[in-house]
Amino acid sequence: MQSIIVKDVSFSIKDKEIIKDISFELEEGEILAILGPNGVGKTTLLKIIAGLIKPTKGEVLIYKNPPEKSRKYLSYLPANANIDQYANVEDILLAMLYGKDRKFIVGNDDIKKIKNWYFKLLEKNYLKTSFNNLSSGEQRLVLLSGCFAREPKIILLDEPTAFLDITNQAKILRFIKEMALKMNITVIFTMHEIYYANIANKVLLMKNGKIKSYGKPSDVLKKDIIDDVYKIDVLEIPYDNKKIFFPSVF
Amino acid sequence: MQSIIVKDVSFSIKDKEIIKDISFELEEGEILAILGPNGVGKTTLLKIIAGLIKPTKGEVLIYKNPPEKSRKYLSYLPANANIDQYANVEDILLAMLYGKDRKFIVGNDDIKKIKNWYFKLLEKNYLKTSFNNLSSGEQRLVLLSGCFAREPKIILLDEPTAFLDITNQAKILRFIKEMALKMNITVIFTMHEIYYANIANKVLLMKNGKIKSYGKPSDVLKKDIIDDVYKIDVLEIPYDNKKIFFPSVF
Amino acid sequence: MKSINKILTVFLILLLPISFLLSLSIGPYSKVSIYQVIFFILGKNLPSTYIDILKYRLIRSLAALILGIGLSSSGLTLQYTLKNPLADPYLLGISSGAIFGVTIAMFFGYYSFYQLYIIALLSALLSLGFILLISTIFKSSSTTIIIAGISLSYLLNGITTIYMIRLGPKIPSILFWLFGSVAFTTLNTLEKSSILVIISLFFMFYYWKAINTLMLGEDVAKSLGVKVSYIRIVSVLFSSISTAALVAMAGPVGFIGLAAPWMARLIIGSNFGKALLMSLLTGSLLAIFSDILARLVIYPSEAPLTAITSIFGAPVLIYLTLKYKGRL
Amino acid sequence: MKSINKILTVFLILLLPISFLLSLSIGPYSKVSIYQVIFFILGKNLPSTYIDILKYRLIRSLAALILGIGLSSSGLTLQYTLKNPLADPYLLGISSGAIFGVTIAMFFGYYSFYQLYIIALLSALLSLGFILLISTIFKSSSTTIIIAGISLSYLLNGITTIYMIRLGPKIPSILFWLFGSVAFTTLNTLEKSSILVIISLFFMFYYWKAINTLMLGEDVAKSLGVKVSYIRIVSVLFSSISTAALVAMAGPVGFIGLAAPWMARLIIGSNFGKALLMSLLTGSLLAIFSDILARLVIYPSEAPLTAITSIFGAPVLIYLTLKYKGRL
Amino acid sequence: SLYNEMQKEINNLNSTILNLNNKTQITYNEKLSELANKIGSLENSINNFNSSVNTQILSLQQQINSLETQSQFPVTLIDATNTSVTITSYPERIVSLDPATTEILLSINATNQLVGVDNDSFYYLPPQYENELWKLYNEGKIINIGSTYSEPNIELILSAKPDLVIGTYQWSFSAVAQELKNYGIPTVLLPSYNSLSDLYNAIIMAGRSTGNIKNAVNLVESMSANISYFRYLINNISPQNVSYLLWINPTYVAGGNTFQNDMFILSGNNNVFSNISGWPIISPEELLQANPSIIIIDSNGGLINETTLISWLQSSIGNAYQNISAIKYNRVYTINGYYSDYLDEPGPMVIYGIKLLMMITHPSLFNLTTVPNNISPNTFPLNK
Ligand SMILES: Nc1ncnc2c1ncn2[C@@H]1O[C@H](COP(=O)(O)OP(=O)(O)OP(=O)(O)O)[C@@H](O)[C@H]1O
Ligand SMILES: Nc1ncnc2c1ncn2[C@@H]1O[C@H](COP(=O)(O)OP(=O)(O)OP(=O)(O)O)[C@@H](O)[C@H]1O
Ligand SMILES: [Mg+2]
Ligand SMILES: [Mg+2]
Repeated sequence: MQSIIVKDVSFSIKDKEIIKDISFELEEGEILAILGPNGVGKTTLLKIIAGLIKPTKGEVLIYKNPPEKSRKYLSYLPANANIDQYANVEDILLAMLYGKDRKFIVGNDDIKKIKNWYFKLLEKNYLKTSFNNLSSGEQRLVLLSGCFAREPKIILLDEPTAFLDITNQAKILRFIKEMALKMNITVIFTMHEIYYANIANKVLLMKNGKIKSYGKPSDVLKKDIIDDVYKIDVLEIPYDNKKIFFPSVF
Repeated sequence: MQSIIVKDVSFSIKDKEIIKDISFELEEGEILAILGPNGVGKTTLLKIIAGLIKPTKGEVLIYKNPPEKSRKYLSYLPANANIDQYANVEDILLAMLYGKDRKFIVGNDDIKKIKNWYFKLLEKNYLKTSFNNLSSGEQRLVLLSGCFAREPKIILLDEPTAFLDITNQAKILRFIKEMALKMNITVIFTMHEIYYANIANKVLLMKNGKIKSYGKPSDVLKKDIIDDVYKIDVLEIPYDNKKIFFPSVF
Repeated sequence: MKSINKILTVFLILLLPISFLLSLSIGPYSKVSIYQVIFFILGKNLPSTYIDILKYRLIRSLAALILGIGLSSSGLTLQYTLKNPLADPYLLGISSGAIFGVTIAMFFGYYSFYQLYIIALLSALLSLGFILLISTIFKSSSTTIIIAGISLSYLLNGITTIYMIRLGPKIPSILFWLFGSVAFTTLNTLEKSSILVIISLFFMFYYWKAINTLMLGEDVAKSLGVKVSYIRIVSVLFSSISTAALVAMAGPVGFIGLAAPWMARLIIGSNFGKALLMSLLTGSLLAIFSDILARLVIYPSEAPLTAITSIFGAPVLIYLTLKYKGRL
Repeated sequence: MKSINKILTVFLILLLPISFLLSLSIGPYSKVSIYQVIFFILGKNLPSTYIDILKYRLIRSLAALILGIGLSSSGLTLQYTLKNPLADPYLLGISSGAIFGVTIAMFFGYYSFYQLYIIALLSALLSLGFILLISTIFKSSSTTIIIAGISLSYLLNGITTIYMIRLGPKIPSILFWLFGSVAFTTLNTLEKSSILVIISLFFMFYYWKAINTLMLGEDVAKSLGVKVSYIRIVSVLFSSISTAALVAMAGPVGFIGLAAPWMARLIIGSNFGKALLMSLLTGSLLAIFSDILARLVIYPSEAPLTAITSIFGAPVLIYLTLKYKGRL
Repeated sequence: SLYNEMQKEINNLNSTILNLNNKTQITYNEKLSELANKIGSLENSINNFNSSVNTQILSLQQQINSLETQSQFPVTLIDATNTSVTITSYPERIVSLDPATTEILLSINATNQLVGVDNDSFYYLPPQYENELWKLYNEGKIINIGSTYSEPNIELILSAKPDLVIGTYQWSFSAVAQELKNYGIPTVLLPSYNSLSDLYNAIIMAGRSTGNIKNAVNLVESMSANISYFRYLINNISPQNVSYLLWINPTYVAGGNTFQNDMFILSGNNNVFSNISGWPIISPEELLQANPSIIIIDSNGGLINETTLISWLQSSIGNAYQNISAIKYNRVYTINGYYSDYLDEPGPMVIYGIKLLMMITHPSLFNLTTVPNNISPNTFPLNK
């Protein structure tokens, strides 16, 4: 069953075309990695799918509905969240349950749920701490645990691995994979670590606001394509029947 | 000549020890990479070196002065900057020149300087655009160009590669290396990409707020040490007489 | 919530009935005191003057209660939705609208209290209409709404001043509208205003979870299914209706709508629901105690309520601010 | 800066001398009009009464000029350093302090204008002292400073009100201190206040680059070598000194200190230095034109300046806000 | 034209008063005949019991008087806020809400009915009234219900158990009326005085509602007689351009549509600021332009005087101030002592105020050769 359909989506601000003619379809439980250089339009595309901005052309359907109607089934992690800095972690997580929690009251089950997810991702208990007293990585983990706690059918993650250490990166990626497989959740994430895109079922590589290549990771993640998109002579290191791509820094 | 001396630095908030007994010394033109898991105290250490917070014990000397007296020679990139969102890029870059620019007026040479660095890092001209209209990566690049434009003697970068695509990651790392070599600038950066730490002269690996290992990249970046610090069975892929470390995600 | 805060909360809850009892017992007419109140409660017969005084104090106390509840909840709601700690219920020109209407009405010879009550209410709602227009038509950000509101408020005050001068310095006739008081609230206006305040409060609680998500930033809130512009408009709407009803009833009593929400947030933290509940407590206590003091400080005259809320509330607020510095 | 803004800037710069000329030409003493002003400039001999009137209007226009400059620069500085678009020069209780002092002085029988000027100045500076104490001793954040300031301001207003009531029918003499006007500025008070305003302005410009870095957030600003707490205190200090001098000279003329900075920021953008320059222009134009209107709208009476700045300034501000919506 | 209007107004009033008198007369006669019967039978018993005749008659006379007044009740009247107020019986416990009302009540001899007055009545009335109030207060006959300048204290009003509350219409007072209505206390709001006819109306209304209509009518008659006399005096004189300053720097003047404006007209003068209503603030330039030939300053209890005026003018418009006729010809007068109350408090005492103004502005009418600049009860006696 198709969970997300993106049809001919374009978006422009004041004559500036930011993304153009993007179409793809995802089945339930599929993972899509959106890759592309800085400023190519990944975040914009994600926001359009989340229904935060309206495309100037085309449409997005989530389980056959426009995104505005599907938000109960949706979690979205922005790259830079604009959180009230004095709020404490528990309040933030409870607020992130909106629409999936008890109405009007804070239920014990809601608190249980957020605690459960919180402790899956973090070790130390910062639930009563101000959000701005956490380290960058901890902040990301808190927000990710909030996204998961919603038990959504669609998860949209803008650079979920940013600021995370390698252990946490692996943990998050494994969670994503697991949830997609076991609970049939559809996941879209953006990322700059090309190798990680291998956990996805499909990869969408963008160039200049358009789709450069779309397909299975093994089809898209090729040196020539990457060289073209990133305008770089990338290092390709085969490992475990996948490829690690690295820029040359030495 | 020693540019940075960190002596027995500890920092705690309300009895909570965040970092403990950290000491090291850097020569002019050296690059130090601070690594460690999330919440280990990397940002805290960097802020102490930048003089933004006072250590509860120990001291930091920058060219023999306390950090407060050395800020003219110092650039600092925070992990999450708290920039006035309606400010435009040019205003932000000019403001970042503070102390290194003309007093009281905005000199043409100042504008030239920031433009010069801006266009070294970014292609498109967003100088008159609001900062919050830029993509995450573009925002990081703008702030990095501001840090470089100060032409400092010390650069402290908190996760400079976060949100950057691989091309820009490489570009920034090469800039760092180049500036350290050619202009004798001392650089400290934090990062989660272990492989990139190889561009540094020294690596400081933290665990629980303390130094786990300190030395040349080749001495510190070893599987057993990393496994211990990150509590993970890391994948070690030798490449080009260095080692790439990856968490296993499959 | 730390245990110290739990104790504080319980203390404040207990303080409310005590304050109410005090409000019934204390007044310039010293023959009616706590004993008479107790006699009355015990069903003893009292002289009719005593009963009149008790009735008067009861209406007045209820007015203070509803005033405290209404203003602090409105202030809190605006502080959350406009994301500005300086937001108070009068920020967007609601009270200026009411006073404007009343001044013009007086200029054209309307003087009956009840007429003026209705005029104040309607003209306050008219200013609200302007703000809603700006908010919806121009799809405004919080800052735009704030600037438009504050400009409207200054504009109306300006015109009011000019008319006030032309009314001549029959100062007493305007003082009520500059200071505010619950001393003239009648059962009639209390009823009407209470209904509006309670309806507004109902909606604030009804939408509390949506308003609460605004702390996550607009994008995240939207992604959770919150219609951010709608919630902003609803918040402005109901906090202003409540404010309009209260201004019409008791004039522009100040400081409660600013201080009580802050007190609540400082004590209880950032969760909107909890802060809203707490603000009902801080607001009503501030209002009731201030009203008691208003009867006493410049005996035999009544002191203007705003003056007392300020003199009594400001030190409390400064103390809380410095104590819970970390929360700001 | 887009070219449309350049044109606007040039237009505003040209408007300033024109407004000044108008201010000299318009007034109730109709024998002195634009012709006499021109004759005077051309060096013709005029009757001494005419010259006296011109002198009076000159002092008044200069007072409006310095008022506009001082209030808008102070407002802008506070808006930047307290990071709140609602900050205005009176936010921290400076004018409340002045009025408090004046009321108490009147209560004890001091009525000489010059005495009151000095008292207003000193008591305004006293409130400033309190704010600085809070800011330095408690190492306060912007929000703490704002809450402390606003509480102080309410507290003082409250006490003032109580005393005002006790002054009874002598209220008219205080009304000036509630509304503000430049009609009663004398060369003596103008001189003293101007000096303080200009000194403050000098420091604002002296520190403009440091204040400007606050847009980068505290951490980055600090890392650049800006002593953030020091700059915050300096900003509060000088904007308040300037405000105190102006309140003592002309009473609490409102809206300019809030609206003129916004107008400047909307027109010119976020650079503090440019906005500060522009705010001098918007502030002085708003003040001078309002003062001219104040002489005319309820002729032959003087209208309170605040009423006119609001009626005249509010529509301009709302227009600019909607036009440059993206900047907010 | 204002003058003519006033005349008409006064005539109207006089006819109403006559009507009222007639009505009163009729009821009076009815009651009297009833009473006459009683007296007749009483006379018999006096003959029968030939003791303490005089005292009996005296007490009966008192009864007659009170019956006479009570026969006027219930009274229903439309007060200044267009509200119909019914006073069911002769009010014995009256609360006054402001000094102006208190002054009227005292001057129509409702003194013994008063049980409460506002705080300001104790401080802002001419001395004889103030003394009277303080005496009543010290004897515990009246209470202080608080200052009208903030809010009348409802609770204290209730505690005085009034059967009538009277004030001058101001909005917060209409709030008081609304409030007291809920406790069954009739509240009458008298017109506030922008003119003398308002004042007459107020006095009559106060008389009717308190059962002192006769005194009220007498008072109005004597006032209008005085006014007629003043009018006769000023018949042939040319009006002076006067300005009355209530405060200097900021300078408040009496404008048009104020009772002071009326007082100027009735004293044969012309208020230079009559074209703006109320009590406006003016600038020095304004004063120069208006150029009054006489300036009268309210000293506010000795706080300001001519020197204040001149130093204010000089500091702003320099020597140009010398062109103001009043200053040039030394016709600036400062009102001191309780004379201020005559000019500031709109009440029956305005008659003295008008006379005072006349004596200052047209001394020749009173055969005065000089007028001191400092006008006080000591320096410038009113009688003569
Ligand atoms: N409101 C706006 N006004 C003008 N330009 C905008 C606006 N929003 C986004 N852009 C531009 O659109 C482009 C795409 O932005 P987007 O954030 O989608 O990039 P991205 O692919 O997520 O980049 P990154 O990898 O850096 O996060 C950028 O060049 C950005 O400057
Ligand atoms: N003001 C504070 N109050 C309490 N705890 C704090 C405060 N500031 C930092 N911490 C704690 O100190 C620890 C170290 O934080 P720091 O930001 O230095 O970590 P980091 O190594 O930079 O982590 P990351 O990789 O996630 O950026 C964290 O656990 C954080 O929660
Ligand atoms: Mg992005
Ligand atoms: Mg960090």
